[in-house]
Amino acid sequence: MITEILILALAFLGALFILLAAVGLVRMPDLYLRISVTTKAATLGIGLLLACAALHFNDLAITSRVLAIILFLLLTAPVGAHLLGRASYFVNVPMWKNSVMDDLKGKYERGTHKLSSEEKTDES
Amino acid sequence: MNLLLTFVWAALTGNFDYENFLFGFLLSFGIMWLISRSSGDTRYFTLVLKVLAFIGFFIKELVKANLEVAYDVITPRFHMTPGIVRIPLEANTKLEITFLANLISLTPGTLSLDVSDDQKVLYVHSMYIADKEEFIRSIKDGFEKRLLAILR
Amino acid sequence: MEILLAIMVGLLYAAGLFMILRRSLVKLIIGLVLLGNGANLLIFLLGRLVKGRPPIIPEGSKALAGAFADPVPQALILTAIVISFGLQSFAIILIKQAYKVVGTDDLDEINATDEDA
Amino acid sequence: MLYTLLYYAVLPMLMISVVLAFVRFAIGPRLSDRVIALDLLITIGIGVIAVYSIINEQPTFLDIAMILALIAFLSTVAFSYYLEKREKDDN
Amino acid sequence: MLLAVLSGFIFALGLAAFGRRFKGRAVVLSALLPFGLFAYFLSLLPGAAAGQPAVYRYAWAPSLGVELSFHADGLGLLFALIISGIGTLVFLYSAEYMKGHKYLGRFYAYLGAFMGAMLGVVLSDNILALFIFWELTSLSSFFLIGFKNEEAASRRSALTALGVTGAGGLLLLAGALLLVYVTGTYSIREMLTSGVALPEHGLYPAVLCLVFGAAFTKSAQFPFHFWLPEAMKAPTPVSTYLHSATMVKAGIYLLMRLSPLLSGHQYWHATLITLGGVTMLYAAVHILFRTDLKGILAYSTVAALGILAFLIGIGTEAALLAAAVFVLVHALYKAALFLIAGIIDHEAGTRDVTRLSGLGRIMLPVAAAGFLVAISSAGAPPTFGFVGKDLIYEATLHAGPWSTLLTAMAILANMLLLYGGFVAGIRPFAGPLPEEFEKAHMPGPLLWVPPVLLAALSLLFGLAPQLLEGMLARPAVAAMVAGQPDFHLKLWHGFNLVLQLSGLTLAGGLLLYWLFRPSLRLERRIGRLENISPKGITEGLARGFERFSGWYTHLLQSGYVRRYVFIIISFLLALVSYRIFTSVNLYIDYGRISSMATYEAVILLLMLVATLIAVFTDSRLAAVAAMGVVGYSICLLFVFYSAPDLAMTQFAIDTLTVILFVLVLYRLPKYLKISNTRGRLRDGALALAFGMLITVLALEVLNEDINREVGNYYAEHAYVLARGKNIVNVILVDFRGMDTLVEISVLTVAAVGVFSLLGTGLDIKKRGEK
Amino acid sequence: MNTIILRTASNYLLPLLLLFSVFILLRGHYLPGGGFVGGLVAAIAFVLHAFANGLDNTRTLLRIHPGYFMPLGLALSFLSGLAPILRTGRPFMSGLWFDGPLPAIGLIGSPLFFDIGVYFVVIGASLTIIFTITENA
Amino acid sequence: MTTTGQFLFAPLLFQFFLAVLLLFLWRRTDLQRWASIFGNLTGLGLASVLFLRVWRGGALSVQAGGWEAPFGITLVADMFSATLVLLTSAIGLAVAIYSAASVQELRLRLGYFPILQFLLMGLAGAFLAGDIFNLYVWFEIIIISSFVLITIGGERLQLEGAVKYFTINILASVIFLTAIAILYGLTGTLNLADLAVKAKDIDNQALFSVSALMFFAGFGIKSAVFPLYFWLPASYHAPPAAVSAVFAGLLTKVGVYALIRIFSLVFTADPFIYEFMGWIAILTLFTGGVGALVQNNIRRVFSFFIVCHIGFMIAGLAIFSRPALAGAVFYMAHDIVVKANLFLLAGLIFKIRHTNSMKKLGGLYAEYPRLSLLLAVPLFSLVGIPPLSGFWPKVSLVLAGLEGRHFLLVGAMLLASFLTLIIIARLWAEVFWKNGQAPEIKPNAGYFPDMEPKRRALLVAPIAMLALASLYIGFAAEHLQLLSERIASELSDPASYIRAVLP
Ligand code: NA
Ligand code: NA
Repeated sequence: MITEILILALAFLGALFILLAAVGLVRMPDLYLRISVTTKAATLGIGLLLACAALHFNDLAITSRVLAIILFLLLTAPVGAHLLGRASYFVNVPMWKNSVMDDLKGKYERGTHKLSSEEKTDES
Repeated sequence: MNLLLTFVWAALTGNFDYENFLFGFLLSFGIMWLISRSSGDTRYFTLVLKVLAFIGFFIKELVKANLEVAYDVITPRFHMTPGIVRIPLEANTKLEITFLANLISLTPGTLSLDVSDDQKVLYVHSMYIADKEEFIRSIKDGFEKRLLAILR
Repeated sequence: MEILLAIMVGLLYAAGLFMILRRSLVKLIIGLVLLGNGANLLIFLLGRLVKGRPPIIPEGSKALAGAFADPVPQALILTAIVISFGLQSFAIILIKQAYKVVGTDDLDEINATDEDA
Repeated sequence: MLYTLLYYAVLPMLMISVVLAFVRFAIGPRLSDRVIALDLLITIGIGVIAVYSIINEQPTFLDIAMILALIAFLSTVAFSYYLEKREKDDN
Repeated sequence: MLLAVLSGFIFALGLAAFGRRFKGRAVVLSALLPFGLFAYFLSLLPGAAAGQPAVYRYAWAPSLGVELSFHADGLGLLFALIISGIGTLVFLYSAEYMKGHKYLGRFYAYLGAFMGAMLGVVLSDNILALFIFWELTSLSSFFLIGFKNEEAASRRSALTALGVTGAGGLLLLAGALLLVYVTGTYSIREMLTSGVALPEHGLYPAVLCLVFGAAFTKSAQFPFHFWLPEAMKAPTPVSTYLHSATMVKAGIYLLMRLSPLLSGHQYWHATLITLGGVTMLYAAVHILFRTDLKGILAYSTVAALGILAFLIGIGTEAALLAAAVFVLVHALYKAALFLIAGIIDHEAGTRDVTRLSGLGRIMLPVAAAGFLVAISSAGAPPTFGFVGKDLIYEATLHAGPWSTLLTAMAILANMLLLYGGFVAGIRPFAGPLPEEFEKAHMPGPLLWVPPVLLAALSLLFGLAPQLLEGMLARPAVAAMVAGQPDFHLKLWHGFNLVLQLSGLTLAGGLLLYWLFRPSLRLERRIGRLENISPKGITEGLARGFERFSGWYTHLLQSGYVRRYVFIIISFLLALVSYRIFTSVNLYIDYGRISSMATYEAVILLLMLVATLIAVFTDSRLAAVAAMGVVGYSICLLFVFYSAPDLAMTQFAIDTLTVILFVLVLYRLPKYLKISNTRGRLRDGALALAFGMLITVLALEVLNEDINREVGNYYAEHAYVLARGKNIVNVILVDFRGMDTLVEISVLTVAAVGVFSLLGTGLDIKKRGEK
Repeated sequence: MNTIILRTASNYLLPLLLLFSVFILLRGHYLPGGGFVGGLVAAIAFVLHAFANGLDNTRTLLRIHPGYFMPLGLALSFLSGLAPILRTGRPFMSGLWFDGPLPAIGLIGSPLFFDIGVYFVVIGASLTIIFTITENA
Repeated sequence: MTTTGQFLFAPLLFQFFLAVLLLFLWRRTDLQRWASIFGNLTGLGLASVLFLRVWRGGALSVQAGGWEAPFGITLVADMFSATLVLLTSAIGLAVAIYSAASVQELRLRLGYFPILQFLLMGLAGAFLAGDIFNLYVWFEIIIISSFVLITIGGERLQLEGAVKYFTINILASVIFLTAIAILYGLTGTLNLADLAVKAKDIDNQALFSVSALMFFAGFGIKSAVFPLYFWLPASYHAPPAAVSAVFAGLLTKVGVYALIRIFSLVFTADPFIYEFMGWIAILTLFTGGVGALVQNNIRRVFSFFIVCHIGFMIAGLAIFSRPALAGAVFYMAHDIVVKANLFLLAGLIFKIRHTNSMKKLGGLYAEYPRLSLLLAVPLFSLVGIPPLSGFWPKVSLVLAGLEGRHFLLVGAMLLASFLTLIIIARLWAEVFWKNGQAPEIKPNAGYFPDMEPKRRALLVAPIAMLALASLYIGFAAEHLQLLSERIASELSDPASYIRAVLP
């Protein structure tokens, strides 16, 4: 009974985080913000839902499988977010109009995508 | 690494028998042999356990930040001040940088965009940059410091 | 459910066909992919739908009893999926190469082979 | 109770998320938006499968979730590759 | 007898192999072959006359009804003797005429094959075998007419001849098979004796049309005659052999042979009399307008063929006798005239009758022969032609109600034939010798002996027609009529009406010869009518058909794939919907429909919208991503409906496909805005209709019970016998492992294909750089 | 793509995915999985590696051209089908099992080898296709 | 399971073995040549043994994996299948020899021989399949191999042709798969013999015959009947001659085979279908013939002839009497040999003159008299000049048509024969008779005149071999007719087939 309540609570929470990510995805004004919001919220939500399954089946094999999935997600989700954000920056996906700064501007070498670490480069 | 993979194998099959471990060991040995030829450094996962511990800490952070963002998402007006920030790095190995960057990405509201080619600077997109210096410090003192403590 | 799925299958066929009837090579291939999906779903549908009962013999028993999904259509679809993958990859390369050699994505300009020379 | 609540509360929430994510997918406006939406869709799919496996008492479905988790990220990689490469070649 | 018929082919094959050594004396000796055949057929005559003809049977393809069964009765032997006899002379003649020709071996090979084919036609009892040989005559004549194949005109006339006779041949095939179907036998003899009253049969008109079609084309009856004058492009020996004496008579032979079976109905008689009559008059008049020796002879041949058809149409015993005799008469004099024309051409270098004269001073024997055969063709006594013509008038006079008209037609035709014979056989030799021909000289004996021989025979048979009576004429006629024919062949019948008509013919013909001069002007004048002549009309039709073909082909084979797809799907749609709406009882059995959960509805909705996006978006990448969503939705459906393996595979493959697209797409251009609204609407309508069809089909199938025998067997035996628990996997690797083995081969080939397709690109690039 | 984050991650993902692919392959006879999916996952692992490290590095890693996996797999499947004919004279592709299960792998029989053949063909084919495209793209 | 049944695997597995072997020999193109030639020779031997066994002992069947029908996959060799497998092997050998001499080294290095072998394996498999889904799978290997072969070398013309070939053939596969879905949904079985048995028990016969129409459309595209043929003239002239020869000889025949098989075994109840097929045959005969009339490229002429002459086989199926089926089968055998040879011939002409345009060709007779006579054999066999091979089946077909009172169909057959006659005669006149010019000399172009005698012989040998085969068919027509009649009687009595499969 207690596990059942625990499962329900976790499941509910997980679904809520996912819903949050989805709402964020729709509402956020620019791409980088959308990436920011979704990747983590969803990862957390999924983690919780999977944990429910592990609790429910209460089987070592399944628990280890769930752990493996979570591990994969933690490993891949941020990398995917990073790749997409970076690529989007290359193709000039604009930032929200209220953004306060862009330290990355002008740091990429055109064509090769070499990124410099200089604090101040020629601003244009 | 080999042991880790063996462990993962056992976990996957859900069978911690002696034979299964042996088979998993042989299998991951084979895979390691296949792979290690290309990448030079072999100083991997001796710190596996520390990493797992760190993950525990991280989940706490994750939930906290999530709530923060959730508030902004749900409320009708946006309170955010987003932007891209240049963060100089103390971490210098690839593994350290990758870990740091991924953890930053996983934390809500921040996203690692890229690492400079000389591996000295990390560019991060963040939702809340009230004060740039303050933000940089929170990253360096929070994540980077803890992470390096574990990894070094 | 069957009715809606049948309509969906019909729609996939329609969409695939419509894409094939366009002039762009890329659309042609997308159309073929959609058609293939439609055909697979059709096999699935006509093998009759059974919810939540995969054809896997549970641990401890020697045969499957009660209601279970028909494994035959599943095996057929699996084969068909893999085959379509092979064909589609080849198709994708074909359009790439055709574009490179012929210089157009416009199917209407690929008609030299029907002209007598 | 577990079944009912999962079925009538959790699953619908996930479905609303699916719809929302898909709205982003449909309106775009850029490819990147679609990719991130796609990524979220798959992630939600993992969740749906997890819930579904509990509802139907079929742990085997978690294996599918595992495959999804492993591979989903690859399409994101591919699309990023595309964006970057295309931009590079344009210059 | 098999050897006799096939010897021509064997000879031809031998020449094909050793053609290079075929020159000099060997050529002359080759005439021994037809001569031997001639002798052999002569030896068969007594048997035929005694009513016990030689028979030979060889079952070639009995299950197809084809036997090589030969039957040497009087009619067959009459033709066989003409074929081998004239063949002997033509072989000899050609040895000189074609001397030194580069492809002499080839020429003789064709001739030999032709002779064999012709013998096969006239001796075969099996109607399909007859057809086979018939087609072979067409084919060998194609090669003979086109022998001077470097000349475009020669090739064209070979094609014309093959076209006309080939079409006729196909009609013969149909006709022969229809006869087989109606009479139930392949043997002509059995058909004749089967007692089937064909004229009363419902298919009689069809049979008649087909047989006439075959005979008229082969025997150059109006309006199919035009190929024959064209065929004069062939070397003269060929014209002699094929286009006067033998091949053109194949149609006549066919009519004669089938006459007992098919005659008796007015369709038969009226058609033959009318068309034969028209042919003989039309061609006879044409003689007047020709200046080329061979042209004149060609038209006079057509006219003679018309007379033959006309006689067969009359169909009385007298008429058939006249026809049989006239076949021989004509063969003798016309072959001689052609040979003479060849000599003139050879020696004087021209065949223009307006220029030729006086050659008799140089080549007296030839002139004598010419004179003899000319009067034979004129039907003047004491030649064989006179006998023939008398029989013709005898036949027309007793032809029933129309006899006066028919006789008049025959007289007119004969007058013109006389004119033609004189122009060709006498005119070039009479009168003064112009300067241009002074260098001409007497030809070698191989050239002049054959016509002289033929002329001598014309004279001999004229003086003593009874020589032929018992051995040849009577058995020949016997083959065409019921009962024993009763007649006597004589030169002199007494001073009767027939004789008076002969006199009239001679007088009229001679008058024409004196008064009328062939001229180029006239020839040109008739040339202007070419467009409305049968030849012109046929060529026009052929051109029209070709234009139509081009239009029709390009209409369908437009080069646009999407149009092909459109047609194919429209076809399928029309076909299947016609069947569904006419025969399937449409309904939905709601008892079999399962309820639907909201989440499924959401997934379906997702799929729907994603599909629409994939179709209508302007961005290719968005389309690819949408396609991905469709695939992932399907994957979820598979999860819901108990197909975990499918879900996994679908997902993995969908991802790989998206990757592939993405990797390739960035090299491709953006979508072009090219389709118009109307086209989209039309395609959309078709696509939707097709989709609906599939939906309807699916729903109807779902109304039925499915037999789960196979699936249940697997469920029961997967673990016990195949030792696996995941039944889908067990099916893949065990129960239906064959499929999988082929499937991985498909994958391999696809991969190799990708490799080689792009590999070529690399190689081409490298080559370009170098 | 020139990003150390991806490159580093992929170095860990590759062995993980490969391991996982073998896992999926071997359990296919009992639970969802099998040669197809296993092969696809393995292929995807290498593709990911290639995305991150460049094709040449992945090539060096594989040492042989992935194309050779195909005839190898085909031959394996073929032989496993042929074995029953040679051993017992039963028809092509009849199941031929060793007695008693082997630890960790389960029952060994010709269908298993058949599935392994499938696994290799799928790897070989997918990689050949994707690598060829990548190097020509 | 008797050992004779087991033998059924031999030709098929040998083809597979050879294909894999050739893949292993990837870089050794010199070895591939010989492996392919000797392998196909062996294959021909195995196919002959199979043929003889079936001839003596009747239909054979074997269950892959030993699972009894309808649970496993059945392979069946009745006389029809065995004959076609034999012909496939013969064409395979001819093409292997021809390819060894003619296909460019570049193409060989891209896997030409292995793919060709996979194609031949697919063909043999399709002829032996006793299971409708297994048939689909064999079709797919045929399709994919033919895609690869049609594009191998990657020239513009090839790619353009491939796009059309590809699109429409995939469409055909989808239709085929759709039809299988419906069939399985109705009957729950895939085994052909089992389907034949269960066909009678289906309540909704109307729906069943609708699925038959879907099969007709799917196979109709493969067999290139009107109005589904467009892809064929658009693509068959594009690949190397050796490839076109296999395509021309065998690919469309697989479609015809499938049509004959299912419409004599499974879907026999609906007279509408046969009536409908009659019209299709008429239009196919007409459209193909008319199309060939207006072509100038000889390979395109032959392509349209493929379409045209498929009409004869469909006509035989439409009449559906025993003699008609015999005619169709006979025509099929004749057509396989002759069409393959014609495309080899076109390739040879190209090697000699470097063009396939009738306008530009000429003078072959003067220059190569003996070769010309050899080439005349397939040309005039195609026409059906008696007693060459094309003539005999027409006798059966026309007679059967008359007996069934399909007069329009007979008319169409005669018209098609006439058009064939005219077109081939004109082709002969243009290509062989007309004065020709030698082509401009391009160095290293791999010309026939420049070839060493051994290569020449390799090039001409398969043509001669196939010409001999068609001469044999023509002059010993009785043999093939007896065979065709036996096949026809087996086809019109499905019980024997069913007995061979279901115990
Ligand atoms: Na095909
Ligand atoms: Na084909």
